[in-house]
Parts: sequence; structure tokens; C-alpha cells
Amino acid sequence: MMQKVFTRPRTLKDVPTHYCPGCTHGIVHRLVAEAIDELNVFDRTIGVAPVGCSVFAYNYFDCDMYEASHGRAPAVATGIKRVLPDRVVFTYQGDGDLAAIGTGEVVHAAARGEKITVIFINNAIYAMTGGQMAPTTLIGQKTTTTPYGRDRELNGSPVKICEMLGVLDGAAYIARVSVHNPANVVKAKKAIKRAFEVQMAGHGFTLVEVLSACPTNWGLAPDEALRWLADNMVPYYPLGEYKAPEEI
Amino acid sequence: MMQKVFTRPRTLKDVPTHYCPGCTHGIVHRLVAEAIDELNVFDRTIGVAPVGCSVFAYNYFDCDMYEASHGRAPAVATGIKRVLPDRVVFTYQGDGDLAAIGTGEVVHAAARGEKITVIFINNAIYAMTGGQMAPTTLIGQKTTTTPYGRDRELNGSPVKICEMLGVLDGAAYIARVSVHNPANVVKAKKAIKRAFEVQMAGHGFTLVEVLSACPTNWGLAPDEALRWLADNMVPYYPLGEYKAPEEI
Amino acid sequence: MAIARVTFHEERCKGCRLCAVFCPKGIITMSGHINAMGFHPATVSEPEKCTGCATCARMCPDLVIEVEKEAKKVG
Amino acid sequence: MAIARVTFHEERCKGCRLCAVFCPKGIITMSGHINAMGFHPATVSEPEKCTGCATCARMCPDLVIEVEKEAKKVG
Amino acid sequence: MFQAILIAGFGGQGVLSTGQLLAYAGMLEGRHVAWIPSYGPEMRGGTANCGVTIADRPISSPVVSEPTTLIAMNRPSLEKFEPDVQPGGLILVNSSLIDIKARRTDVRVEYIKANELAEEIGNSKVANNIILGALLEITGVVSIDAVEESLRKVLPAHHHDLIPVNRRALELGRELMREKGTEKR
Amino acid sequence: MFQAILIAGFGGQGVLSTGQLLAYAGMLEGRHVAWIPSYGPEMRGGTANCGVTIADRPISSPVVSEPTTLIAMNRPSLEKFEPDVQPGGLILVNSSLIDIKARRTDVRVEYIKANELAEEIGNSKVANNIILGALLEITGVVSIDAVEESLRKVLPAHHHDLIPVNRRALELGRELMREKGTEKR
Amino acid sequence: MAKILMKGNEAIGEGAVRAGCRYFFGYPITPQSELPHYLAKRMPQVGGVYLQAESEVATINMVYGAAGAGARVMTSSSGPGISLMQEGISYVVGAELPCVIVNMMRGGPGLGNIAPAQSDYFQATRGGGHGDYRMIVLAPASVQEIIDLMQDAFDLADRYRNPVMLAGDGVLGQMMEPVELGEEKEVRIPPRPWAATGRTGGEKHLINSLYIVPEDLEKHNIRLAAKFAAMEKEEQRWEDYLAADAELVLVAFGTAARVCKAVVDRCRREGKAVGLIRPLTLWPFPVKAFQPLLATAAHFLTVEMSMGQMVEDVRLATRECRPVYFYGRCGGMLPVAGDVYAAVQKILAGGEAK
Amino acid sequence: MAKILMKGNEAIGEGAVRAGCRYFFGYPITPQSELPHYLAKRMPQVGGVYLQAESEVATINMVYGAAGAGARVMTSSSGPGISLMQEGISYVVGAELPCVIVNMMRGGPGLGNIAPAQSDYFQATRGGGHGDYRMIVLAPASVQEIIDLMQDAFDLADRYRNPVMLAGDGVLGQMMEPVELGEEKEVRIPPRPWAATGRTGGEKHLINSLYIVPEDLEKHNIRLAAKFAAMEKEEQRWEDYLAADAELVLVAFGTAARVCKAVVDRCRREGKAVGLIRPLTLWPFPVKAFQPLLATAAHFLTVEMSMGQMVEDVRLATRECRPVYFYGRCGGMLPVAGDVYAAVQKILAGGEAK
Ligand SMILES: Cc1ncc(C[n+]2csc(CCOP(=O)(O)OP(=O)(O)O)c2C)c(N)n1
Ligand SMILES: Cc1ncc(C[n+]2csc(CCOP(=O)(O)OP(=O)(O)O)c2C)c(N)n1
Ligand code: SF4
Ligand code: SF4
Ligand code: SF4
Ligand code: SF4
Ligand code: SF4
Ligand code: SF4
Ligand SMILES: [Mg+2]
Ligand SMILES: [Mg+2]
Repeated sequence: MMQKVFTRPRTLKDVPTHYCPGCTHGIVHRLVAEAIDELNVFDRTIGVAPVGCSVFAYNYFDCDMYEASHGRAPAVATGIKRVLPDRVVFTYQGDGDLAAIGTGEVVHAAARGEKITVIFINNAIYAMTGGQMAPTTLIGQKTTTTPYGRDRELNGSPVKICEMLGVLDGAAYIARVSVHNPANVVKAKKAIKRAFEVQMAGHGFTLVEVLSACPTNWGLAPDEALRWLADNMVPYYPLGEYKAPEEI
Repeated sequence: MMQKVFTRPRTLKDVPTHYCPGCTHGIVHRLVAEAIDELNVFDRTIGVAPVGCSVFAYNYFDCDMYEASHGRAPAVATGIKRVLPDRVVFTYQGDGDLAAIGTGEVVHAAARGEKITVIFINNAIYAMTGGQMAPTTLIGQKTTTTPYGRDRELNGSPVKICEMLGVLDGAAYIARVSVHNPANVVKAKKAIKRAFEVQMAGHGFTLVEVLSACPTNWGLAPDEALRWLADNMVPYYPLGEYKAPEEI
Repeated sequence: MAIARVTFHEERCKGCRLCAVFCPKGIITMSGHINAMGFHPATVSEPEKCTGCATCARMCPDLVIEVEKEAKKVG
Repeated sequence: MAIARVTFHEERCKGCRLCAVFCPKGIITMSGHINAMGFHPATVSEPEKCTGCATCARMCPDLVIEVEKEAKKVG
Repeated sequence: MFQAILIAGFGGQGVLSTGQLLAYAGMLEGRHVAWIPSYGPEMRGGTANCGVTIADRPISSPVVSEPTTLIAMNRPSLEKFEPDVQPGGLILVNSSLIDIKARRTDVRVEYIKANELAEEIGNSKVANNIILGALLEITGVVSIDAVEESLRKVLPAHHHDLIPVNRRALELGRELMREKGTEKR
Repeated sequence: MFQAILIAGFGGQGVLSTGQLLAYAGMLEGRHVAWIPSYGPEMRGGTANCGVTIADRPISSPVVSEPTTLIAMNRPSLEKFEPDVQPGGLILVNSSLIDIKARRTDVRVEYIKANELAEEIGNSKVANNIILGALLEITGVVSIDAVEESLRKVLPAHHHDLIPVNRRALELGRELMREKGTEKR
Repeated sequence: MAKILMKGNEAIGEGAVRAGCRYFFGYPITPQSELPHYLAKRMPQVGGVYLQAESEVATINMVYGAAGAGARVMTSSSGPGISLMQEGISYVVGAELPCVIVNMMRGGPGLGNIAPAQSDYFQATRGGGHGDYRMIVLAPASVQEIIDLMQDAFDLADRYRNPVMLAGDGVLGQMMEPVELGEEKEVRIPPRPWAATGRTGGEKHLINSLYIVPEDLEKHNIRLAAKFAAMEKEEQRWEDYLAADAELVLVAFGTAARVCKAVVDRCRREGKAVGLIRPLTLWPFPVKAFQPLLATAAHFLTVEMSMGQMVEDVRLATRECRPVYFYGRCGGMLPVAGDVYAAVQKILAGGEAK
Repeated sequence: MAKILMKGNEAIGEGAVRAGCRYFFGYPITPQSELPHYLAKRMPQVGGVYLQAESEVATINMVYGAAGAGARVMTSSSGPGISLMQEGISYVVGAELPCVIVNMMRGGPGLGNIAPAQSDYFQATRGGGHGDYRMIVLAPASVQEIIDLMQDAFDLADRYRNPVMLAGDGVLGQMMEPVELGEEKEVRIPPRPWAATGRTGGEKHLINSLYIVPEDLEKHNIRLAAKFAAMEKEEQRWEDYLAADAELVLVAFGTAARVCKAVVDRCRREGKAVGLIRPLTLWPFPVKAFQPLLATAAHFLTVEMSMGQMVEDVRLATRECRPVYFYGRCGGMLPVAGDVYAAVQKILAGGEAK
């Protein structure tokens, strides 16, 4: 008898997404949904969508959802979690959202040890607004606002969020993963699930940074985009767990 | 013949300050002014005052000054420095100003490698507004908004700014000093001067965190306050250089 | 006989080719026709070679692919 | 003869006592009278003991203190 | 003269630049022109379309809500915008990608296998210009020469070698409509 | 009755709480009362003062810009607020800390060495209440009993042992003024 | 029950607790700090949460989250901090969430100072944020009234699923007055079937202000506009103090209104027909109060602690049928009864106020 | 010089460069992104700086710094981002710094959508930030006009040492129209003796909005108010399109005004006396345009891409002497000429517009 070994997780609605072909937002959505399914917390999970390409995440995750203003998802999640401490709360944010305008909110949610899980999609670009430089854009990378390539003198260096948040005591689990090939997708899934577990165990703030591809704004075919990610982003943004509680 | 070995630096105006008795803001003002004097850049130095007890710093420093909105001094300094790249620009900010509302601005000024010097007064409290908890308030410390003592579960852990900014590539010089006794005052002066030098050498962003006393809001006599600082703040906020360019 | 079966929900496919690129058996190709969204959907050219490894599904951003396997073979 | 002289700009003194606490010679005391700001200003009780180390000045938040020293002794 | 042309298709089909070309040509011929893109609700991988207005008098709203001509480059565009076309207007259908027929009977509809034709003349990227040629022939909104002139201004110099094939595409579109005459009108 | 009392001094002199005590007493006696602090421009280590209004009718503005009584606890306060006192009003000067005289001649001025007197009765912290006692005696704005009652409500229970010395201070202030009679009025 | 002496800022806190508010997100700023101080103590006593945020931007977004989760929630600030909340307030309105926002106004623009003012009137009544929106703005004039209005504030927020602002000024926040708190009543918080609290078996809920399709957003705007129209119809509040037969009607709110009352009293004692309309709702502006007065009043004089903002609303409310004069102090200065009286005199004598 | 085809957003950029602006601090947001894209390319070519900030809050504070340092400087955003700038704008006004702020308005409130709208009118004209302040708000209606107004924007900012806002809508930003750029003129930027650029031997300068003594802040407020009064007197601008003899006067700006012009044309062709006042300055509102019309016009109809905000200003400008009707579309929907025409018809026939 045949048995399903791979099928749509319950937490994802059975609807098409608006993402471009080959956009890895779709993969990460699925990983988050699988983690929620496996932890069996779908019914008490609350998600917060950002402003960015994943703004419509609220239409895809089938749990209760909030749409936050640009960058403020960690503050919104704080409000939710303080009112409903027994719920599982996650935010899903891009690098413009989290690493630029939302710097204050994510740093202080981490410092407070807010018991939430942040899924941080680092695609080195402001995708939704048309491919502008993000804080995580690599040196030399051309974007619509760095037409001559990102210049260290003018724009500074790409921001490493995991390294930065890792020093905060309130951060309980911080990891950077990638989805550029199957092995890394499997690892990414593990990290995401672990982050939720650490949240549920009450250890504090958790964040998983996912190196992600934006074929459209990078001007690359989807498979080329994944190669570019592996060749350029992974070396600058080392993968791994930056912080994890010992007990789990 | 007698010779002056200690007198008011030229960069400080000869006016009384509004600070409380024993407030170490006064000491740090003098150290900054001495550094500017010694580097002989008084004429081309521009300072940015924050919102906080040191809001009137603009009346004390005799160079050109800006009063910034709460937390945004690094953004204001960025605007100034980009227009006048050959000037020496510094901000002077408290822990509410820099480590709370201004988190985004200081992180990104550092990330951009903005060639400015930030003097960061960590007195573990919002002093000007009446002694509320700051991000740097210690666990257990009583303030007007932590009447039962700062609780890690509720408010999270104190934020370590030097450690956090140290990971950013754009940060060229990051140090934490204290002014709780004469030896440390001497060290603090050296760090401040060094920060200005690194700025002038064009290496990037520089910041000196000064552990500072607020006798009034701590409810302690000035000398007791310095002791409390030494006994409680210094252990949590280790002193030293967190980042420094090798060439200087 | 096939020990595994992959099913493509073709109308969801955006033709990104990631499944094809990563299929260890190299058995996924893009159809000549266009689906309602205007993409050439992916399909399995030699279904009998499929091992049910689900690599394709894992890399598909659009949940196009379902994978079934002979029950006894599953963990 | 004194090799050093400390001068207190008394009207600026806020009576915080930091100079007194840190003077290695312990020669700084607080005056009995009140200055215009309402504080008991600091003063040197035994000026002849002053070494001109400027520790007091360095710890004074209000630039009350000037220190002079015999020229030849200076670096 | 007042022509409000809506060009609609997938993102990546060159819909926006075709519209700009047309507007540019109109400007060169001394008309009032306006071009405006419109992003559908589905911003990503979705439809892209633009409106071009070419007129003798100042243009009030540049937004083309009731086009005199619709150029439909894919099926969803035809389905979505067909009802908006003004009675007596024109619909140009890229039948290479659209396998249905328009339902309107009060407008002229022309089906052009633009992609196939483009490949026939050796460059799959000029499909839009074949349809543009058809538009020019039917409406006379601007001349082919003005479009060629526009290409010269809009294309960067190192792409000027593409101008002949684009011209050929425009002419091909014109021929197609000439052959048909104005039978339906 | 309408009394607008301005109490001014250094921060830390208990100026604000003395004002609150007075307001509380007024409330207990069924008056309309309002208390308002005012921070000088020099927020730190500077002056602190508060206005207390006690009246028979609703109080319009709680801000005391033209006091009927000024209690000056330090020299800058006297210098700053003396001109504002209403003609016929009262100025109470803490002459322990103020070495100058008031210049107004159209108001009653009383000098009280409150700090010295307070130390004489054994608690340097009750200086304010000595002056308050003088105020009560001259204006009759509230009774000493009402102030004592207020102390009982305002002070935390473990400080109630301080009530007798405070009462003594109030009475001492009253005596001082009684001795003087109302000579100046 | 006995009266107690309370600061305005503390009264806000106690009023909120009594209205069932259990969540306060704040950031320190003068002249409202006694409110967070009070609630930092009080909230834990009633099982509530006082949380100090990293900024006012975070504050209002925490309020957004907590309100979406179904809580009675509030925040508080003053001028500069309220300006920083404008984007968030617009989101709260867009997502139709109830909450209470306190603005203890101080002198502006910019850092200005910490002295009392009323110069954020436009910001409060016209919406300082982007997009078409309104919110009810309550303006108490005494500490007792603060206590009473806090309950209303939360109820109105719930009724309309919209933020409600309590607009005070530094004087109101800092002053102490006697208040009667009354019995603590059991609070009935209306059910929140729309809250997004985790599905727990039920339907999916979404808290959102994004309507990407213009047709949908227009519908949403029209629905919101209908709510605002209902507020305009139902919620106008004001105090009429001897205005009915007045030849000259003063218009003032908050601290300025207290001063004006004294002026009215003095005028009446002198036989001058002067009255006062004191708007209790700055928005909706109490237009209804003015309609009957057009028959009797010859002049209107707005007295504001600003350079003149409400004056526009009075011109609109009186439909420009009568001259509307303005007298104002600003930058932390307060109108003094004597000066307002002089302005009144001048108008009655046929001259103008400044 | 030949015409070229240009997007509105790009025209802003080119207009700014030609007006001598060399510093742009921005943060991406639709529908204005082509402006930063353009300037990211263009600024380095003219020795200027395009810097992308970490947020709109940072942006406006960078502008504050750059303006204080004596630069011609600008920023740009849309609804939500402009809301975040409100505190900063208030500071810029308080410190009397010149700068230009662009708002390409989109649908709100909250996240709303990215389609064109005019619903930030109140925010722009009443000051969305705290404190007593105003700024000149320019509303172009074509790409050519954008180019022309950019020069004015910077000049006015300098003249009054106050921010100037350019208020467009998504349509204006996104559309391409032919423009004539004209010769690039040498720009004369007025000297800035007040700028704080380092003393270099001279007097100390301070850029500041804090006046801790209420008396001082009041004086500052009064001085600012005098500037605002001067703007009201000197800077009202509008286009009068056949309004002089009109029975019904449409009032509209920006994209809505273009639609209204078509309606006026149609009405005139049909012999109906309909005209248009198109405010070019939303603040100061062109009250002067309306005074002569009160003799001839029987009705006014404001047409807005909002739920009705300018309508208040028209009521005030007409001193409520004539009925002011309102027709609006919102949430990214545009008024269509046919519908506006129908509204006009209805009014002329004695009925009301919606
Ligand atoms: C206050 C505010 N500023 C700017 C925007 C415009 N905006 C929308 S999405 C976005 C950035 C998206 O980038 P990112 O967070 O990296 O997400 P991505 O699209 O790359 O997934 C911006 C700047 C906004 N909506 N609100
Ligand atoms: C936007 C804004 N929020 C709040 C305030 C009020 N405020 C003034 S100073 C200050 C904090 C001061 O604390 P800190 O920066 O630590 O400086 P300190 O007084 O301790 O030296 C605050 C919150 C303000 N002025 N503006
Ligand atoms: S623009 Fe980039 S991030 Fe956005 S959906 Fe497309 S590929 Fe994904
Ligand atoms: S309150 Fe504290 S930080 Fe402020 S001046 Fe006084 S001692 Fe210094
Ligand atoms: S399951 Fe494995 S073998 Fe089968 S098609 Fe997918 S990737 Fe290829
Ligand atoms: S990965 Fe998914 S969407 Fe992409 S081609 Fe394969 S099936 Fe289609
Ligand atoms: S100079 Fe040295 S010895 Fe002399 S008084 Fe000062 S601290 Fe004491
Ligand atoms: S340290 Fe300075 S201010 Fe303090 S007591 Fe000594 S002289 Fe006075
Ligand atoms: Mg991104
Ligand atoms: Mg501090």
C-alpha cells in the first residue's frame, strides 16, 4: 500500500501563493507550517506577518494571524504574548523589515527575552518595493539603490543579525540556516522546530535567520539564485547555531 | 613659578551646569572637552546633544552644537558628517536615548561605519524624566517603573551595548570605561581621545560607553553612588576596549 | 514496479525548475504546455525511476508535489 | 613651602564631596557656610600638604578646582 | 484624436516598455501623451499592464479605465479587461498564448499569433511589436517611423542593431491587418 | 475664602510635600483645593516649588501666578517670587537660609529661623512645619488639627511616631506669630 | 466614600484600572510620568501587566498586538511621543482595534518644553497619521472628571472598535485635586469575537489593515467613515456654562476652560452676558452645542493654550455666522483670568482680541 | 530644448538636482521608489550624496542634521513613512531648518494599499506632528509642473527656513509625461549664516528647538506664527480654470483636478457655467481665489481622492456663504470624469452630490 511521505502541512492553507517562481519564501513557509504541525500547536499558534514580500503570509498560514506595520512585528508579538502567555507566537520578517526599520523592536524583544519565535528571511534585498539595498545586501551587490554596487565607504557593511542578537542575555535560541539545497532545507526545518520548542519551554527569545533567494530582484533564474546564495551569502553569513539552551 | 596643571578646558564654556551635585555627567563633559582641546580640533568640531539630563550639553560645549530628538543623535550626526566630511562630529547620549529609543539609529550608524564619535553615558536609569528603568538598569534595581526591582521575567536583562555593537564591521573603536575613581577617570579620558583619533583617521564608527552615576535617582550620596557603580555596574558591564583598529 | 509515486498539482506549478535541478534521479522535466498561470509545469518523465526520496517536494516553493511510497519501505 | 596650590571656585561648588573623598591627602573639607546655590562648598583645610596631584580636580564634576604646581616639578 | 490603449500581460513580457515606446512616438508626433503602469493586487509573478493615452488635447486622467484599444498578451488579461473596452473599440489578442476567444461583439477583435510570428522573423522578443504594428495600421495613432525613431532614443546604443528586426515586426503587424483590410468595421 | 499659597525652595527641602499636606488639610475641612508643582527651567539641583489653592468656590486655574502667600525657603525663591505676591499678601521667609530682606512694603513679611528652631526641638526636618504653623496662625486657612489629621493619612504607618514632633513644630510656628500679635497689620 | 487627594496622572491610572484595563505599554516622558509610575505599582496588584517599551513606536505596536488579542489596553505619552505613534495609530484604526491613548500635551514644536499646552489639537482631531481616519478625543478639565471619563474612554473604544484619545495638558496631569473614587464596580468588558487569540477549534481570525485591491479598501474606508459619522452623531459632548443667553460665548477646554469659568463668573457678577461652551469631545466637535446659540450669541471667543487651532472648528460650528475671536497663550504659558477678561471686555466694547 | 518622457517620481529627482539639492536621505516605499532609484544614480554624478537610511525616522533626522549643516536637502516617502516622520518634522520646524519632503500619497489608513490617494491632506496641512506649526504644501498636477515646483519648493524652504512638502499621489509619481527640462541653470543657494558647520573662528551656532522657559518658547511660537502668517499672505497659489463666471466651481488638486478639468470642458461645451479652482498650495489654502467667486458662484463641489478633507478648507474659504458639496473616491480608486459630471449635473439640477 502506498503511504504519503510528503504532503501539504495542515497549517498551510491550500491556496496558491503570490510569490515569484522559485522564491524560497514558499519553502520557508512550509517549514514553519511543518514545525507547527509536528509540535501539534496549530490551534494555539498566532503568527505575525510583516510588511515585505511575505505580507500576505497571513493568507497562507491557517492559524490566527496579525499583519504588523513595517518592522514592528516583534512589538506586536510582545503585545500578543503578554496578553496570551500560553500561546505560541511567531513573527515572519524580511531583512528590510527586521534588520533596518525594525532594529529597535527585534533587539529589545530579544533583550526582554520575549518568548516568541522570529523567522527572519534574509534575502539581501528589499524585494517587495523593487529591489533596493537592504542592511544585509553584500558589498558590491547591485540593487536599485546601489546601481554602482554596494560601496562600503558609502553604505557600510552588511549587518549580521545572529551575531548581534547572540550577545543579548534574553536570547535563548539563535540560529542561521539556508535553503539553497535539500540538505540545508532539512537543517533549516530542524532549527525552526527547535526555536518553537525553546519558546514553548519558556526559555526566552528565539530567532532563526534563513538565507533566502529572491530570483526576481537578483535578476537570476531560480537555480542560479540558489547557487549565488551558496557562493556569496553563505560565506559572509556563516550557518549554525549561535545560541541554544543546553537543556533542550 | 607656579604653573597651571589643571584648569578648565577651552571647549567647555565657563558657566555652571544644571547637573545635580556629584553627577558624573560633569566629569565626562570635561573629558570630552579635554580631548577636543588636546587634538586641537575645537574649531571644526560639531557636537550633538541628546534628550536626557545632558540635553543642555549644547550650552556647555563651546563648539557648534545641535540638539537632536530623543535617540536620533546618530542620525543627525550622519546628516552633518555627510555634508561636512572634514569636521569632527560627536554625539553625547544617555542610555535611554541610545540603548532604548535610539537603538536603530546607533546600530545603523555603526553598521554604516559612520565616522562619528558617540559618547554613551550609561547610568542605568532614565534620569531626566524621573528615574524610570532604562534598558541598562540592573536586575533587582528599583526605579520608578520597577518599584519591586527590575525583574528578568518581566523586563528582560540589561543590554550590553559595547558587546552588541562590537560585532558590526563598521564599528572601528568601541570601549567601555567608568568614572568611579581617579584611575578610571584617567582611563576614560584616554579612551575618549582615542575614539576621536580613530574618527579623524577615517576608520569608521567610534563609541565610548561611560559607566556613570546618577546620585539623585539612585537615591544615594555622590560618593555612595560611585561605590554602588563600582560594586554593581562594573561587574556586569566589563570595562575595556571591545574593538580597536590596529594601526592607531 | 514503482515503489514510490510523485504527484504534481500542476495548476500550482510556477515552472521554477528547482525540483528538476535537485531530483537525484534527474527524472523531472518541464512540460511543453502552459498552465493557467502561464508557466510550463514540471512533470516526471520516467516515473518508474522515482525512489520517493521527496527531494523534489522539499525544494518546491509551491507545494506542487506530493510523494507516496510503498508502506513497508517507510520507516 | 607649598609646592602646589589648589583654587576652589567656590560659587560653582555643589558640595558633592567627591574631591574630599578622593584627595589622597585627605585635606579637603566642606565649609560651614552656604554658597549662592545653597551648598556647603569644599575647601582645603591644610593647603601646605597639597601635592598638586589634581585628583580632586579630576573627580570634580563641576570644574570648581584649579591646580597649580611649582614649574620645575612639572614633567 | 483620443486613443486610450491598455496593454496587459504577464510581468516580463515587455508590456511596460511597449507602452513607453508608443507614448514616446506619440510625443514625437506632437501629441499629448501619458503613460501609466498599474500593478495588480498580485504584485509578484502576476499581471503587468500599462495605459497609454495619446490625444490632441491635454489629458485629464492618465489612468485608462475604459480603453479604446486593449492589447491582451495573456489569457487573464483578456478575461479581466475585455469588459472595459469602449463600444466600437479594438481588442488585439496574442493568440499564441491565449486559447480562448473574446466574447464582445460590439468591438473589433483581431487575433495575432505574435510569438510564433516573432520566432519566424528570427527574434522571439519582438512579439509585442508585431501587435503594435497591427495597432498602428488599424488606429493610425502614430506612424511606424515615429516608433522607429522612439526605439532609437529609448534603446541604449549597443542595442541599436535590434532596430531593424523591430521595424520588421512592426511592418509585419501592419501587413497582417492590411491583408485583412478593414473587413470587420 | 480664597488662599493661593506658593511654597518655594531647593529640591529636597520638602517643599512639595508640605504643599500637599496643606492641600490635604484643606480638603478635610471641606474646601475646594488644588495643588500643583512647578519645575523651574533648571530641572536638576534647582528650585522646586508648588502652588496650593484653598477656596470656598471651585478653583479655576490651579496655577498660582499671583500668590496671596509666599513661603520662601531659600534666597533664589524669595528673589524670584517676591514681586508676584498680591498687595496685602504675606511673605514667610526662612531666615535660616535667607540672609536678605524682602523689599516689598505692601505686604506683610515674617522672618522665621526655621532650621535653627527645628533643630532646637530636636528634628531638623520639621523646619517647613514651623513655617506652616506661622501661616495657619496668620491666615487661618486651615486648622492645626486638620494638618495633623492629614499627616496621619499621608505618612505611612511606620512614620506615625513623627507626628508629635511635627505637631510641635506647627504649634511653635503658631506661638511665634501669636507673640508678635498682628502688629504689622 | 471619602475623598482623596490625587494627581491627574495617577487618576488616569486608577480610572483605567477601574475600567478594567489590565495592560499598559509605555515609555517615559514628562509631564505624564506619574501615570506609568502609578501603574508600574498598581498593575501587578490587579494581575495586570505594566510593560515599559523601548520607544513610543514600539509602545503603540504592542498596544496593537494586545488589543488584537482581546485586551483592554492603553498607552500614554506627550507631544513628541504621540507624534512617533502616528503610524501605529493609523494601523490601529485601520485594523479596527479598541484602545485608549493619553496625550498630556506640552509645549512644542520639536522638543519645545515640558510645560502645559494644548497645541496638539490639530494632531488629535485631524489625525496626525496618514489616511482617512478619526478618533474620539476626550478633554477632561479636573481630576475628578478624569476618573469619570476613563471608563467612558474604554467603553467608547470598544463600542466603535477605534482608538480613543484622552487629551490633557501638563497642568491636569501634575495637579492634585480631591476625588471621589466611588465603589469599585465589577467591570463588564464586551465580548471580542473578532479577537485573534489562537483558533482553539474555531474560525481563523485576522488583524489587518491591508486591503490591496482598491475596491476593497474603498469599501473599508466607507465603512470606517460610517463609524465616524455615527460618532459625530452620537458622541458630541460638552458642558454649557451659562451660554444659553450669553451675548459673548467663550469656547475653551481643559485647563483653559477652568480659567474661562472664572472669567464668566466675574462677568456675570458684573451683569455681562458671557457664557462658556466647554467641549468635552474635541472630536467629534460639539457642533450641536452651537446651533441654538446662533440665535442669541453675538460673538464667540476661543481661548486656547496654542496659537489657535480649535478656532477653525468654532468657525465651522457657527457656520461663520458670527465673528469668532481668538485669545491664546502658548509655549507653556497659561491664560490668566485677568487677560481673558480684558479680551472679553474689548470685544464687548467693539474692539478685537489679539 | 526637446521634450523627453519622464516619470513623475524621476522628475522630482531631476527637479531637485537642478534646484541645487545635493543630499537625499530616503527609505524605500511604494509608490515613490523611482525617486530614490533615480537619485541613487544621479547624485554621485553631480557630487551629491544619496543615502539610504535604516528607517523614515532616521531619514528625517538625517535631513535635520544635513539642513543644519547648511545643505539643500530632501527626503521622500508615502503615507506610513510620512507618519513616522512627524516627530522629526516638528523638530525641523522648531529649529527653523529648510528642507523639502515629498509625500506620494497612497491609500490608508494603516497599511492600506499602494494605490494613489489624497488622504493625507489633513496630515500635511494641519501638521501631523505635535506643537503649533505649519508648512507650505505644494500640489503639482503634471510631470512638467513637478519640475517647475521643485525649484520653488527649495526656494520657499529657504525663504522661510521651514520644511516644504510636495504632496503628490501614486498617479503623479508613476505616470510618464513629456517634459521640457530647459537649460540647466546655475543655482544660487542663499547663504546660511545660521548653519552650524563648526566654528572655524566664528561665533558658536546652535541648531535647537528646546526653549525650556515658557516665556521663551511662547516668544518663539509667536515668531514662528508670524512666519506662517507671512506664508498665508504671500504664498497662496492656485490655478483658476474658467471659474470667474462659473455657477458651480469645482475644487480639486493633483490628479483629481485633471479629471475635473475634463468635466469643466465637457460642461462648457454643453454651455454649463462650471469652472475649477485648483489649489497649488494646499497650505496656505488659496483663500484669495475664493473671495471674488462669492459674487458669482452658487455652489462649490470639492472632488478629492479621500473621504473629504479639503472640504473643510473650502467651507472656511467660502465663509460658509455657499453650499459646499463633496465628491470623493478613496482607497486607491480614482474619480472618473463621468461620475464627477453626474455629481455636477445633480447639483445644477438642485439635488446633492453624495
Ligand atoms: C513605514 C514603512 N516604510 C516603508 C514601507 C515600504 N516597504 C514595504 S515592504 C518593504 C521592505 C521589504 O523588504 P524585506 O523586509 O527585506 O522583505 P522582502 O520583500 O525582501 O521579503 C518596505 C520598505 C512601508 N510599508 N512602511
Ligand atoms: C520621543 C520622546 N520620548 C520621550 C521623551 C522624554 N525623555 C526625555 S529624556 C528621556 C530619557 C533620558 O534618559 P537617558 O537617555 O538615560 O539620559 P539621562 O537623563 O539618564 O542622562 C526621555 C524618555 C522625549 N523627550 N521624547
Ligand atoms: S520579489 Fe523576490 S522575495 Fe519577492 S516574491 Fe519575488 S522572488 Fe520572492
Ligand atoms: S538626575 Fe542624575 S543624571 Fe540627571 S543631573 Fe541629576 S544626578 Fe545627573
Ligand atoms: S521523489 Fe526523489 S526521485 Fe522521485 S521525483 Fe522527487 S526527487 Fe526525484
Ligand atoms: S519546484 Fe515546484 S513550482 Fe518549481 S517547477 Fe518544480 S513543481 Fe513547479
Ligand atoms: S591636588 Fe591632590 S593633594 Fe591637593 S587637594 Fe587636590 S587631591 Fe588633595
Ligand atoms: S567635587 Fe567639586 S563640586 Fe564636589 S564638593 Fe568638591 S569642589 Fe565641590
Ligand atoms: Mg528582503
Ligand atoms: Mg540614563
